[in-house]
Amino acid sequence: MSRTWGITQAIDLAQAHERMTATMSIPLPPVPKEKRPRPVQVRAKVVGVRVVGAYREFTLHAPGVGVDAQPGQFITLGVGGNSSALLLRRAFALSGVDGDTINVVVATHGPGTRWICDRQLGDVLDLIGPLGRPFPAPPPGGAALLVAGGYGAAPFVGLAQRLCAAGHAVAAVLGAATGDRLYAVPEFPALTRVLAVTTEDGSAGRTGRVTDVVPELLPGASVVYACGPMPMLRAVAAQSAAYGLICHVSVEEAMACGIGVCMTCVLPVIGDDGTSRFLRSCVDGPVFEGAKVRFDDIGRLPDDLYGAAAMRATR
Amino acid sequence: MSRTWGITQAIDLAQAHERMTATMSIPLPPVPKEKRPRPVQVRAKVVGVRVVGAYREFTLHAPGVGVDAQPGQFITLGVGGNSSALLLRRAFALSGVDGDTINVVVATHGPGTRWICDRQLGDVLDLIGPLGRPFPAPPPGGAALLVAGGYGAAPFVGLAQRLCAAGHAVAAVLGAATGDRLYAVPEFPALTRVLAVTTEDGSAGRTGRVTDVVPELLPGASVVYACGPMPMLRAVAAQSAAYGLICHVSVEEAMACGIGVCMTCVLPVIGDDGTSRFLRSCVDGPVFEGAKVRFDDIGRLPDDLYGAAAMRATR
Amino acid sequence: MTPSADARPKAVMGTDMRTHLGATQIPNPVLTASGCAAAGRELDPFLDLTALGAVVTKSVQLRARSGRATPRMSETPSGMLNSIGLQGPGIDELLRTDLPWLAERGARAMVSIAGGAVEEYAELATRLRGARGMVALEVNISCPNVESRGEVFACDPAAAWAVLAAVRAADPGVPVYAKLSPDVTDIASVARACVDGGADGISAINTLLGLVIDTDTLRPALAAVTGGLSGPAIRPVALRCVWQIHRAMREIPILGMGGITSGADALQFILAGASAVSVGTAVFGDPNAPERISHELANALASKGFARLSDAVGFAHQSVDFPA
Amino acid sequence: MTPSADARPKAVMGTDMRTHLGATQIPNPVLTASGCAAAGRELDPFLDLTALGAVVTKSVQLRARSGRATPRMSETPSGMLNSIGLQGPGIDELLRTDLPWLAERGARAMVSIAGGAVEEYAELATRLRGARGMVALEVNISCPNVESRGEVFACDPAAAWAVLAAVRAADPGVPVYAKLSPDVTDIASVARACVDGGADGISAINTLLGLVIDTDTLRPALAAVTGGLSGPAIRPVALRCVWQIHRAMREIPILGMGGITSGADALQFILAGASAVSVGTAVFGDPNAPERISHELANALASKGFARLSDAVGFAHQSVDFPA
Ligand SMILES: Cc1cc2nc3c(=O)[nH]c(=O)nc-3n(C[C@H](O)[C@H](O)[C@H](O)COP(=O)(O)OP(=O)(O)OC[C@H]3O[C@@H](n4cnc5c(N)ncnc54)[C@H](O)[C@@H]3O)c2cc1C
Ligand SMILES: Cc1cc2nc3c(=O)[nH]c(=O)nc-3n(C[C@H](O)[C@H](O)[C@H](O)COP(=O)(O)OP(=O)(O)OC[C@H]3O[C@@H](n4cnc5c(N)ncnc54)[C@H](O)[C@@H]3O)c2cc1C
Ligand SMILES: Cc1cc2nc3c(=O)[nH]c(=O)nc-3n(C[C@H](O)[C@H](O)[C@H](O)COP(=O)(O)O)c2cc1C
Ligand SMILES: Cc1cc2nc3c(=O)[nH]c(=O)nc-3n(C[C@H](O)[C@H](O)[C@H](O)COP(=O)(O)O)c2cc1C
Ligand code: FES
Ligand code: FES
Repeated sequence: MSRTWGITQAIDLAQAHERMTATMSIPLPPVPKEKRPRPVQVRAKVVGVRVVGAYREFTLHAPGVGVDAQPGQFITLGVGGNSSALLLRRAFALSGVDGDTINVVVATHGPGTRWICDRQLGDVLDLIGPLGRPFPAPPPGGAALLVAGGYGAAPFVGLAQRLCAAGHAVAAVLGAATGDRLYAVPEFPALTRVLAVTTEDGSAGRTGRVTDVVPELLPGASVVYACGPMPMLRAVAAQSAAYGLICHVSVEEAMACGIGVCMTCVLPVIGDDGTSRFLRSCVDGPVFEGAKVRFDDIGRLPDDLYGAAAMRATR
Repeated sequence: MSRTWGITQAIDLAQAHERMTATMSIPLPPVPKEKRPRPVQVRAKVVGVRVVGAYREFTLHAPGVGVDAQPGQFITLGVGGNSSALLLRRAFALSGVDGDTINVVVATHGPGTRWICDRQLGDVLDLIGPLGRPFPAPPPGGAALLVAGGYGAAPFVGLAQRLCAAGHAVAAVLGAATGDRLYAVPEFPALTRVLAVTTEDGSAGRTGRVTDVVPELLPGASVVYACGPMPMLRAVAAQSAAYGLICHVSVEEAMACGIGVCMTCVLPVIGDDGTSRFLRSCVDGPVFEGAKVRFDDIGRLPDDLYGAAAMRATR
Repeated sequence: MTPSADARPKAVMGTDMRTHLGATQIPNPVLTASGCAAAGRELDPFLDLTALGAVVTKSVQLRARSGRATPRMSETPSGMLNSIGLQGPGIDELLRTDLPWLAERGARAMVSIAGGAVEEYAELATRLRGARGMVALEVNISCPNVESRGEVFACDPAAAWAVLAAVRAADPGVPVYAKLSPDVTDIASVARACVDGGADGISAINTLLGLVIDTDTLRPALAAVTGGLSGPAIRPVALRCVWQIHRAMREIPILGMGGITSGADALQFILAGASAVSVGTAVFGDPNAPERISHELANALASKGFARLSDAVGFAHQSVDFPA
Repeated sequence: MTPSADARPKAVMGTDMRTHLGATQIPNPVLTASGCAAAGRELDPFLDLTALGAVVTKSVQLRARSGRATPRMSETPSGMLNSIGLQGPGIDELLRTDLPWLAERGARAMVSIAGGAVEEYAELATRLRGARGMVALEVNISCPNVESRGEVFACDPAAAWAVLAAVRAADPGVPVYAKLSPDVTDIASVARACVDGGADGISAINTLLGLVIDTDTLRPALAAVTGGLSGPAIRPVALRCVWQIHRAMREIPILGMGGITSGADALQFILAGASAVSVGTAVFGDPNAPERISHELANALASKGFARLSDAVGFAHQSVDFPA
């Protein structure tokens, strides 16, 4: 199978879509559990900038990053240049890979993303990737429901392409507060059997939230993928669980390092042994099984967490 | 007399030069002692960028700054933009004023000047000026010798123009380590009776230092003006004093505020009452009478300095 | 009433920004910081001095002081190191020129005093009694105590107590703030000693002792070797100090400072427990900063639904059940 | 010989970068900082772990610790605030997986230990005795002493002494460094207590206690309220601490850290008195930083004419006749 995914493949995907509707079952390659793709640190050149609603989409020449990269993984960028007061890197989902170029979509949030959005063609960025664990494959032949909030759609373009190519049926719900905060809507019709768009202000698609639509689409799905704000992930995970489906969520925790050395990005996750631990979302995630994430306990220190007893002694 | 000085006046100055050689005596307006021109803080737009050897010359649209500004005064620029780790403004001599635009010439030194030199046409800078006290007028009819090291020539273009216009004879020595660190050499022939250029590496003009040439030109002068690195100022002040001439030096002390509130930029100066004090180079200078500056004691705390006794108690 | 996190009105027309320095009411909680505005005059072209809470004057001593040798300054990441050494002409000159000038303009002065011995502080307070335009005293105790191995007053609760008690005795009426150093193991205990001594309020914080080495000359960048670190770099430390002092003595007003460059920064100090703030190093980058920051702070408070500044003082403590 | 400022040779081919941790020689003075490199493994893709002076492992305790609730991090101007709470699986896991992994690779480990009571430190040192690949112990005493009102060991010379004496008794042979907190009135006296207790060297500094308030939620940005401030913002404070400790005890080796992001920064620490340095927060911005910084430091030393790193240790003190 092709080592790249993304932009230039869009053309072949209409065919893939046809195959998909025939529910062929070509499983995705298994996610390597022990040997993560080795991240590389490169100087990446801006080779494309595109305004997409409220976002900016950057195409970066980042040699070696795309190799082995899979949907759900992310990259980090150094921000602010020399003599900047901003020390930490910023994380962005890979929204496309094509040989040595990659795509990210950036929403302006604070000073770091503002700085990135000011970059021009030809500027060079310090980039590390691919990072984190990708979305796992669906069960053989299973239909997938993708649920995105805002720029949470970024990793789903590639995921939908891969799923289509592997013969899985795909449905998608893309939602945002306002129409200009939707992403990649034009790419999805070719990749999905069902596509629903929601905005809270009704400026595009149905007025409402993705969670208003999800229940309608769960019956046709055998697995759910969700990417967006934490409250949305929690709601979609709950809806999926109530329907008996596995939901893979891609979380967005504040990260200081992005590579697993600092322990800032943890959240409480139930392990296979039934014990809950604080897992690092940068290396153990950002994709987790929704039912394993203890959403209620994010921001708390539950008593039954592995190692919580030792904390009480020194408080 | 015209309220502006600088670039567009250069044409009229050939005539002024003729008048000058006739040693007419139109005194410069007296430097206001009590009421400094009120500095203004403006958003200044880059309307011109020119590479001059190793330097960059910026023309800035800075409404209100040029009014009343006089040669020897300076401006400060905020650097680094939002989210910069650089808090302090950077000081630059006014090298030209033309209505609402001003000129500065910037040498790359550290991160702040590097950032400035990266600015492009249309960029906007936070600018305060005019600041400091200008060069005093020469004695009526007196001939002036201007001595500059590197970008120290910046305030002298305007000064020479004014002096010419006021009928003073002008001679100038412009020196630098290398030819690409000379500034404004082409402007001076029209303004000066004698022009000497020196470089330490011999890449332009005479090989050597300005101080090799100054003794030759002191006999024709009735006042000396010097701007450049501290060791040069000290040497030229000493040469002038030995010859019995007043030498006005424009010093370059590290400044945190540039407006007189922080006390970082002081140097020991002998007052009219004979008492030495630490004076602020930003508001009491940057121009001082060379013989009053205690060059040997810069970086020291001389025992006889006003208020030095109180320091010993708390050390 | 303090708005709750949920039912907070989303916009308030004109938050009431009045606050107090001790018993004295001031119209604006934003002041300059001592040593960062001289005696105010140089800032006149850049802002309306009379609109500020007060101009906090550069710490004055009995005698004229030359200050230290240069270099006195080194820029550091998001901060600066300084060792001015309290250069200034002394109390006579302040009384003769600076305070009358401020009073004539209608600007309020909080006068910062400094000394090497307890009696010097007392004499300064005596000399300043009833000075026109003075609304409060700030007692800078981050000075070496020349009678005690040069240890800084603010590093020793007993010495800090002695200074504040002497100042209080010298002028029983004036609002007195003790200005603390962060370079101590337990700042709350020093604050308590100052209040016990007679301080009405606490100014926090002074600079952190720091050092930079010039890698060209291979020696310390400052002539005085060490200096005081200020600016946004130290803001989290300053906020922690204000937080700890407020937790220790909820009723004591705090003049908060350390790296404030925006209204949002000032709001952090208010929420941590300060009832007024001083703007120091930010003035060097933007001489209009104190005025800009008061507008930004007023807008920030209004947008959070605070009808009165006083409702926001220490508000962040409400959310925390943490022991002190 | 130490080059003089004037007659300093202008270029040296390959400065000798060897230095020591206690009696143990290491080839490179640049180490990672505890808590900023986990146990080294995650940095393997970005640098050559075996070329570093040592990997300083995240402070380990006897038992597994979950660490604190999130948010655990807030970016600050030129710095960051963290409150991880020493998350980690405990000493068994370190001995079972991390140390063998480092040893197999040929990387040196300086093992950081932490505890809530003196005996816990002693037990950790006992457990670690002779561990393969371990070249030194770093004793993180910036932990609350659970037996003494939760006061941090490093804030009390007597408590610091007790910890170091216990560790020394538990393992008389291993090089032991005491890691100090800057949040004290007199860091040199704490350093002296540690050396009296048996420390071979001093690691300075740990983070400064800080606070950030989230002006959206109106509560502290960190779940734990306060956290540790690190990064370039604190570098001048760290350099001052190293300077003071070196002045107090010239013969005691110092592992310097706090905001090092470049070779020039590292050189400042060496000139102030450190014989090795740790790189912490800079790793988050650039995981290759420790390797890059060792190259930059070697070049900087060579260009200043130092034939040996050891000649540069404390060099800046030579220019200063200031009393300590
Ligand atoms: C795995 C992952 C994937 C992401 N993908 C995208 C994407 O495709 N497009 C996009 O626009 N944004 C994405 N984000 C969010 C993006 O990283 C933040 O918006 C950005 O870091 C904010 O930086 P700032 O300086 O603008 O804001 P500030 O709020 O000033 O940032 C301050 C600090 O908080 C951290 N932070 C703040 N908000 C977030 C957040 N939402 N998530 C993580 N860290 C945060 C920053 O990294 C920084 O360290 C992703 C985040 C993660 C963790
Ligand atoms: C009155 C005056 C007029 C000046 N005129 C000019 C001019 O016309 N053209 C020009 O190129 N430069 C001029 N300078 C010097 C210029 O201000 C410095 O080169 C610049 O501030 C260096 O900043 P940096 O960030 O590049 O260097 P850094 O060394 O990183 O600066 C660090 C700090 O030191 C201060 N500093 C460093 N070097 C100097 C210096 N030589 N003088 C003053 N402060 C310094 C900076 O302002 C800053 O606060 C003038 C300085 C003064 C005081
Ligand atoms: C150049 C300079 C001079 C200072 N002088 C004094 C002083 O004379 N008295 C005083 O109490 N504090 C003095 N300070 C400390 C400030 O008032 C303030 O407490 C500290 O700088 C922290 O605030 P900031 O970060 O806003 O500057 C000075 C600070 C600076 C930067
Ligand atoms: C996220 C983080 C975790 C840390 N964990 C520890 C730790 O476990 N043990 C320790 O002694 N120091 C710890 N520190 C402190 C660092 O080792 C170092 O002393 C401090 O951060 C200053 O160095 P820096 O500015 O280079 O980061 C930690 C620092 C950070 C930023
Ligand atoms: S961001 Fe550092 S461990 Fe995840
Ligand atoms: S630079 Fe602040 S007083 Fe001169």
